Amino acid sequence: MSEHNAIHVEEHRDDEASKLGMWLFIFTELLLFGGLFLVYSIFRMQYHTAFHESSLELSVTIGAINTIVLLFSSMTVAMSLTAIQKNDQKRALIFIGITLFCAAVFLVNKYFEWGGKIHHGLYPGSELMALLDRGHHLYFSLYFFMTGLHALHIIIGMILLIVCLFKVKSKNLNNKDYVLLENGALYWHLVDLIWIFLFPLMYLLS
Amino acid sequence: MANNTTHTIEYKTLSIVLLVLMFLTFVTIEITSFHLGALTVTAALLIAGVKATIVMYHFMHLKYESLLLRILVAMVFVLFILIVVITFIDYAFR
Amino acid sequence: MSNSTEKIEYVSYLDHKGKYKGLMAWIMATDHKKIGLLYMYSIMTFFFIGVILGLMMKVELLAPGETIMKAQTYNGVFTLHGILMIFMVVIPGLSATFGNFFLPILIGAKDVSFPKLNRFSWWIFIVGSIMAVASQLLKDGPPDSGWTFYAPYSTTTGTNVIMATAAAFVLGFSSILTGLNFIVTVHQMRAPGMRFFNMPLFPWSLYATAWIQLLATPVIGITLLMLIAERLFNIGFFDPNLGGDPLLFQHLFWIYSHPAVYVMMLPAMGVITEIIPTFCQRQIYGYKAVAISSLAIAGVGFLVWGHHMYTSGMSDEARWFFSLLTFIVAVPSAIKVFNWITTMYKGSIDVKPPFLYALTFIFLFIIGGTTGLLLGAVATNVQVHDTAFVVAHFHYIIFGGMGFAFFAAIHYWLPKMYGRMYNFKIANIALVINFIGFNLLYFPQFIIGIQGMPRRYFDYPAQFQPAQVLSSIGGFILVIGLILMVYNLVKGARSGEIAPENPWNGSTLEWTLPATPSLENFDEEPIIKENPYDYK
Amino acid sequence: MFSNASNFVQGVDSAFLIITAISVFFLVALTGLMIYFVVKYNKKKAIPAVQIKDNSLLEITWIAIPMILVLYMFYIGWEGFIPMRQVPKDAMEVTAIGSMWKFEFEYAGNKQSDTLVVPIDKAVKVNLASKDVLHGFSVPGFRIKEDMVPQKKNYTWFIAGELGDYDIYCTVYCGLNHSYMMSVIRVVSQADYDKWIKALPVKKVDNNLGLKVLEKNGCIACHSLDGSKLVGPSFKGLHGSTSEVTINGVNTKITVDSAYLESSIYDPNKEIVVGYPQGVMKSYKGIIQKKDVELINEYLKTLK
Ligand code: HEA
Ligand code: HEA
Ligand code: HEC
Ligand code: CUA
Ligand SMILES: [Cu+2]
Repeated sequence: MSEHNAIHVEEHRDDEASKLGMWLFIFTELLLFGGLFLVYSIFRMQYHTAFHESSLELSVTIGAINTIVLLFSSMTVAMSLTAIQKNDQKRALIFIGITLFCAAVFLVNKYFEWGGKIHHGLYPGSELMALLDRGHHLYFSLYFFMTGLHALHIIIGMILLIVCLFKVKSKNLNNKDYVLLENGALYWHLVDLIWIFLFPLMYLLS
Repeated sequence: MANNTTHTIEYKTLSIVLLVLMFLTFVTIEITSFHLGALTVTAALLIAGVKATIVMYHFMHLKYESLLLRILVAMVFVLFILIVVITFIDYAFR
Repeated sequence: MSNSTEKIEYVSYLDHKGKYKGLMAWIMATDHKKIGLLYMYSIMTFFFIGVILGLMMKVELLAPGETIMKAQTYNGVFTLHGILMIFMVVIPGLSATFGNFFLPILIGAKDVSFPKLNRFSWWIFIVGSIMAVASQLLKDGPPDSGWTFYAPYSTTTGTNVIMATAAAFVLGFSSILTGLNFIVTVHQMRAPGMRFFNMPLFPWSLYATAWIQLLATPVIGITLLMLIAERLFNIGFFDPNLGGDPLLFQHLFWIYSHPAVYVMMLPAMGVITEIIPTFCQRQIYGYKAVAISSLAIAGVGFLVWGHHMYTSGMSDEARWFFSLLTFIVAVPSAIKVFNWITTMYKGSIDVKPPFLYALTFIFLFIIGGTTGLLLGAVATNVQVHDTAFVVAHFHYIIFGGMGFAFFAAIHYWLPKMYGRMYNFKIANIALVINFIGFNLLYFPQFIIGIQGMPRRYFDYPAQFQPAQVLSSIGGFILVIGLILMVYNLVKGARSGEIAPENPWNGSTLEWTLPATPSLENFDEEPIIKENPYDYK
Repeated sequence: MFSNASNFVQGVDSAFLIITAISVFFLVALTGLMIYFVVKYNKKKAIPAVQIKDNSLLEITWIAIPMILVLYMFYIGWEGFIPMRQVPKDAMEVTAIGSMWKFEFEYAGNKQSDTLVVPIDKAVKVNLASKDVLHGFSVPGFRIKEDMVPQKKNYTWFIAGELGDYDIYCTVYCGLNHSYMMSVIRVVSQADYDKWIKALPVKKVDNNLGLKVLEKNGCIACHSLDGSKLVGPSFKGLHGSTSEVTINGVNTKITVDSAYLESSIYDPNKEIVVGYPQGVMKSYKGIIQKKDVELINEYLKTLK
């Protein structure tokens, strides 16, 4: 980037704009999952009992643990922002670290949950799936699709937060300029928001 | 242009919010163990809605954002609900 | 390098020297004006390919039976034609080209809010386009599902549907980012003192459009992802033989694709709303009504998607509900037409090419729109659904509407974009040829549509031949007109007369700038006036 | 004024006429006004433009009038449509089955025909079904159209009012030969109808399980059982014969055995039969189970 161009861009540093942009991006993510929730609710209405039965196959305990982990990480990431605003670099690092750790725990949990299913031959495209009746088939397809997409978002969120972590370390992210962390945190809360709906729909409503 | 206008939220507030959220999660799990049919679904979704609102309001600092942004967020949810309801006009009467 | 000299000395954005040279200077550009031009060149290229495909279909349809291609080829051709024209030409069409170029200028800003994101959206637009073209060349053969990708045919055909859907997904992402950028720009970058209701109406329509892009596109994104997953893993969301529901696919598809037609139309209306007042030397009649009807179209437009599915087996309740909403969304369009025409009342009308293109737009748009009403009424829709009538409807409204608005916009803003002027006489002759060719091409399709000729037919019963031949002749006349027009524009842009700052005596902000704006548009902060049509 | 081909023509055509009339009125009036303004207020006349103020009354009028008009259009459109969903109780039932790329009509008593023959002046309910993908059942002469959706019960009905033949088109794009998917409705007198239906033979049912699999998956659309060449090679005598195929651009001869069959079904683009297009047949991996492939195999052996 030429010096001139750099000025051209940086002149417009506008945190309000970045934050609004992030919110708008979150809107699109909400509607992305919204489409899936629509599909879910329609199939749930049509195959009521099958959905009911299939959801019994999921472990509420794992789901509940993951919910708590995510809620907790949402809080810690919010706290890291508080810390940065108070110019408390060390605490900010710790809080981001905890958040990332929670994310990892979530993924490990998910790994075991999926692993169990796959081990039993239950995964999209498997022979077992093809033998299931329509309702069960759809439930598990949706389960893999929705949680899979959600896990992908967790990974994206983690990458964002790791970038923040390094920037905090190098003091590029400080109490004067922390919009990146703000946006990373917003994105992380989005992941949490979606899980808040996924959890009761997938695990609980049986 | 105003930069760094975000309100600082105290650690304590955030912790309390977390406790409330945990409590609501617990309530959802308990409620869904009663089988009340459609009522359970409604209750679970309502609580999820409340939780989502709390997350947005406090964790996502919506409480301190402009009225405009709050309206926009509400608009997105209303739009989504409208789309779902209208789709159900087809499915519910088929 | 110090920035201060630049601020004082005027350098046209076209001559501005950055770090990169040659082609790279364009690819790496973050200037909204250059990105607008990049979009324009790429869209023109795709339009050219799409037009050739359209003409191939017309040649094939000259006579019943096989004339120049096989059925499978024909199916591939209309699919690519549709994908190209919809996702790569008309959806980015006006907003990414003229929107990019003029939105910041019209609101008194130096650039969009996120210039790099803007450049990035163009990059992925190109990536998506390359993918769409690649889907033709890969091993399994060109996709043949139609641009609507209806399941379960699209999930079972052996062709490259995955590549085509992935391309549409990427193109959608580009569209979302453009929309996001524009919304933030309108909220944050308006010149100090400019409130929402001091904005000209083109930015208003872009703003409404951007919301549709932002909120509707993710729905098709997820739908296409599900389609891809379904093909890869036989999941069965949409294939009834695996337990899914093909109507659900149609719902999801049109939840996006109906609002998308307003992504095409709203900016077109915005352009017309700029052109008419300029050439009538009048202020737009009913400023607020036009601004609000843009928002109304965007809002209600989200809720009418089911009118593409009247015969699909939806519940009867849904059929009347969607029909009712469809009719309601037509009213704001009517309001705009009335406002445009009233603006001409007691004006001082200067009949120049952009204005003539705008009038042609209104004429064709009324035909396209009112045939939309015939499609929106359930009983008549049952008769003409999925026939050539629908094909005629949307070509009238997309090509006749949005396409002619695009042409009007080029003729209007070319002097500002290149600082040169084209030949008026040739422009007018080209318009007349276009007008004749266009109507000859598509009007016969209304007739055979009413008689029952289905769309997407490679072959047809002999009774439809006379109309098809007329239609094909119209196609060739139209080619002549368009080639003439493009020749005139290209020649004008490269070596036309040097244009004055304000050739049309226009009264919006862009005409206060030098014939080609400088890199940052406004070397001094513009003074914002209460009335957006008061800059003279 | 309107033809009496079916009981819906009047409702649909009058809606069509009214909406068209309103549209043409607006088109002509607005275009006329545009041209008039261009001439009257032309710049050449050198009369300076007058800035007129917004007039709320005017604006409300032109919101209200189109509103009323569109509501009226909605109403007549709906009025014309309602009867299409109200099948009389005593209607005769026929099932129309769409499959790639033909229509079949099943009458009571397990009789099957490829044209739809119906008696005049009698209500006929057509149940719509599809074996593979979406198809459309469109009879322009009767003003009816409804999609044929697999696994879903759609229907349409009509009372034919005039003797004659009426085209049926498939209106939903369904692949290669979509444009050849046509049939006719033949409206005849009650007496002729009775004669015809009596002469129609009862359909033979072949209960071979392999054939069932072929039918269920729509293979028959492209592969004939009688040796005729459709989209793909015929199944007749296929098993045990030698087939010339292209593998990665190299031509070789292959004996058709169960292993080859399986690979043709699961990975059809691997070996392309010479003289046939590539990419037309999709892979049935995950759709047809191994044991069903076995059934197909057994069935093909019997097709000499
Ligand atoms: C730019 C794109 C665009 C726009 C703006 C529109 C605008 C409208 N469209 Fe169109 N439409 C398409 C693009 C577009 N359409 C495409 C691409 C398809 C086919 C997709 C496919 O299947 O491949 C389609 C298909 C389509 C269908 C489905 C057809 C079928 O498959 O059965 C319907 C049905 O209701 C419909 C209706 C309408 C209506 C009511 C409007 C209205 O918004 C029109 C409003 C305008 C006016 C009304 C004219 C101006 C007003 C006046 C002159 C005053 C007089 C008017 C009154 C008294 C009200 N359209
Ligand atoms: C923007 C949208 C757009 C545009 C502009 C066009 C343009 C054309 N279309 Fe369209 N068409 C669609 C969108 C569009 N189409 C869509 C969405 C479908 C549905 C696909 C589906 O069913 O899935 C469709 C389907 C469709 C069909 C129906 C296929 C079927 O159902 O069987 C036909 C049939 O004739 C057709 C013909 C044409 C022709 C002849 C043109 C001609 O192009 C118009 C004539 C124009 C010219 C002749 C221009 C010549 C100009 C030059 C040569 C110079 C240009 C150079 C530069 C710009 C640099 N199109
Ligand atoms: C859309 C058309 C289509 C459908 C449906 C279809 N096929 Fe095919 N099939 C083809 C074509 C075309 C070929 C030749 C090209 C090739 O080998 O891929 C072919 C080739 C074959 C061959 C190899 C024939 C030979 O002579 O070597 C077999 C076996 C076969 N198909 C079985 C099936 C079965 C079983 C089904 C249904 C489950 C089926 N096909 C469905 C089009 C189709
Ligand atoms: Cu069957 Cu088209
Ligand atoms: Cu639509």
